[in-house]
Amino acid sequence: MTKEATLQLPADTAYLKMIGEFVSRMAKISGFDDLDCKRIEVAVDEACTNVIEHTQRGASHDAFSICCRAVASGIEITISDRGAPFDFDSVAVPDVSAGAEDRPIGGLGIFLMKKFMDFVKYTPGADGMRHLTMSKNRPAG
Amino acid sequence: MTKEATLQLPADTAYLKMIGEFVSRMAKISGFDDLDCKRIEVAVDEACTNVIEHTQRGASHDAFSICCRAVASGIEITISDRGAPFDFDSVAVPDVSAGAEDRPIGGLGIFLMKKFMDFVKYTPGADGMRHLTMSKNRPAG
Amino acid sequence: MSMEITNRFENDVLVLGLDGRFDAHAAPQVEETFTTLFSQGATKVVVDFSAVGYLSSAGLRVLLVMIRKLKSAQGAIVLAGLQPHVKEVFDISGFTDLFTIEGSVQEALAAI
Amino acid sequence: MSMEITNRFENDVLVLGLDGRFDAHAAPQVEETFTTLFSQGATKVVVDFSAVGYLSSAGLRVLLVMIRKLKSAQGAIVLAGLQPHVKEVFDISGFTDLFTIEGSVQEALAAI
Ligand SMILES: Nc1ncnc2c1ncn2[C@@H]1O[C@H](COP(=O)(O)OP(=O)(O)O)[C@@H](O)[C@H]1O
Ligand SMILES: Nc1ncnc2c1ncn2[C@@H]1O[C@H](COP(=O)(O)OP(=O)(O)O)[C@@H](O)[C@H]1O
Repeated sequence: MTKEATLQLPADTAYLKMIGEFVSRMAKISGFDDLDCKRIEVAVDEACTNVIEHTQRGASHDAFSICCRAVASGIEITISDRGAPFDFDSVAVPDVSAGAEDRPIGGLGIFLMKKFMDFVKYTPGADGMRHLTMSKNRPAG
Repeated sequence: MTKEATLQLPADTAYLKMIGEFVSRMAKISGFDDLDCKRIEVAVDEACTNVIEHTQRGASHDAFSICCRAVASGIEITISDRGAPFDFDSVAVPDVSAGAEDRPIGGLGIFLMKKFMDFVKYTPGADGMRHLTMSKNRPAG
Repeated sequence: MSMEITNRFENDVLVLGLDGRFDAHAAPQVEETFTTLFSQGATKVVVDFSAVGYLSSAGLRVLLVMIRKLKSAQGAIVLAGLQPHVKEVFDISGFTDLFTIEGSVQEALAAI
Repeated sequence: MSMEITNRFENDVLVLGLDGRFDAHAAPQVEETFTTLFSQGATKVVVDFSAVGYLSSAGLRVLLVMIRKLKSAQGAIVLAGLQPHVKEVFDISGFTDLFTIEGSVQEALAAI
């Protein structure tokens, strides 16, 4: 049996807690410990918050989906929505040593995703969907 | 915006806790208090347990889905799977006054669903899917 | 696992402690634990429900199996610490009349 | 709501108590509560994180807004009781260097 579950829900921050419960449960089923479950929860939360907040206003309450697969190596997650394509790879890496006055407000979401997951990739689909794919391996041993 | 969320997942009791978290969160978003959230959680849990346990063995690990809609009156829930049609309406009502020796083991799931929800209906779809629809109204006031 | 199960003996009484959701995922675990201890001679059982926050009919099913086996062995079962939601499921299903139910394990041990 | 926010004053120090998930749903609530109290003159703030079990970058964003406003008003902010997961998010984002962080509200009140 494939251990795959998908949650489809409105693009609204009121559902972030539900997303967190869903993702951390799937991370647990995939064999991660509690701290790693929180890390995976943050990575997905950041991606979903971006879908909710950076989608054009008109379409912003469209449903989007989160698919989690427990695989032999750990977990694979795909977040899919109908927002306009954007240039994921050219988003600037934040300077985390900057002082409080010199930092932009925000700009830490994608950075945290990449820190907490082993792999993060953005692919605008031919189907008019954007897909953000991320995965994390279970620690060896 | 429609407050509708769908969870699609494997037919395996390991996911019942995730289902419970999902459903009780949607019940909360629909405006129910904690005790009603538990009642709704039990009704859906019973329906999902039936999907998991009474589906023919071969197909039993197929994915199935739970769709929850927060509506003006309360909550509407549809559980859909690919199991063989069965005669939902002729399932016998259990005798809850019977003694421990005289009761069958089991047979309380559909009874609890109907007690905890205001409306429960089974419809085998033309699409080869079975749908169990249930709803509950928020208490007035 | 969705439930933690502990067991200890107070003299000849088996105290089964359940912690978590008593659903169709936990039910086989609880039944197995009970069956093993029953086959080793435990016929008086107190079940501590105080940490059970959730009960579905799969849990009721196991409790019915337990009370039947214990009665047929001239044993006894007493339940302790049912939370309001759990108590409601018992009431609706008519299980409140089948079992002796006490507030605490201490009271259950005195009653058995 | 995903977070409960309480506030009280210890002499001239505002103690903001957060309880729950500090995510993009809670962030506007926290920012609003702070902004209101700041506009009423609160310039020394202790934030009690002991009941915050979850933090995302939306929470960091609000904290950055707060420290900037407080510094520009010659005020101060001290954080207390960060759980390990929250501390890790701070460390990775370089926020540990931006804030004074104490173990308890008591220590934070002494440090401010
Ligand atoms: N899903 C998205 N759609 C459109 N733009 C996005 C999306 N995700 C991120 N971005 C862009 O990338 C920037 C950096 O994102 P992020 O690192 O998550 O920080 P933040 O969202 O706090 O600004 C955003 O400010 C936005 O311009
Ligand atoms: N999804 C289903 N598919 C097939 N048969 C079902 C399904 N749900 C219920 N049934 C039948 O109805 C009976 C009563 O179901 P229920 O009241 O939930 O109690 P239980 O499942 O504990 O027997 C079951 O024993 C089964 O024969």
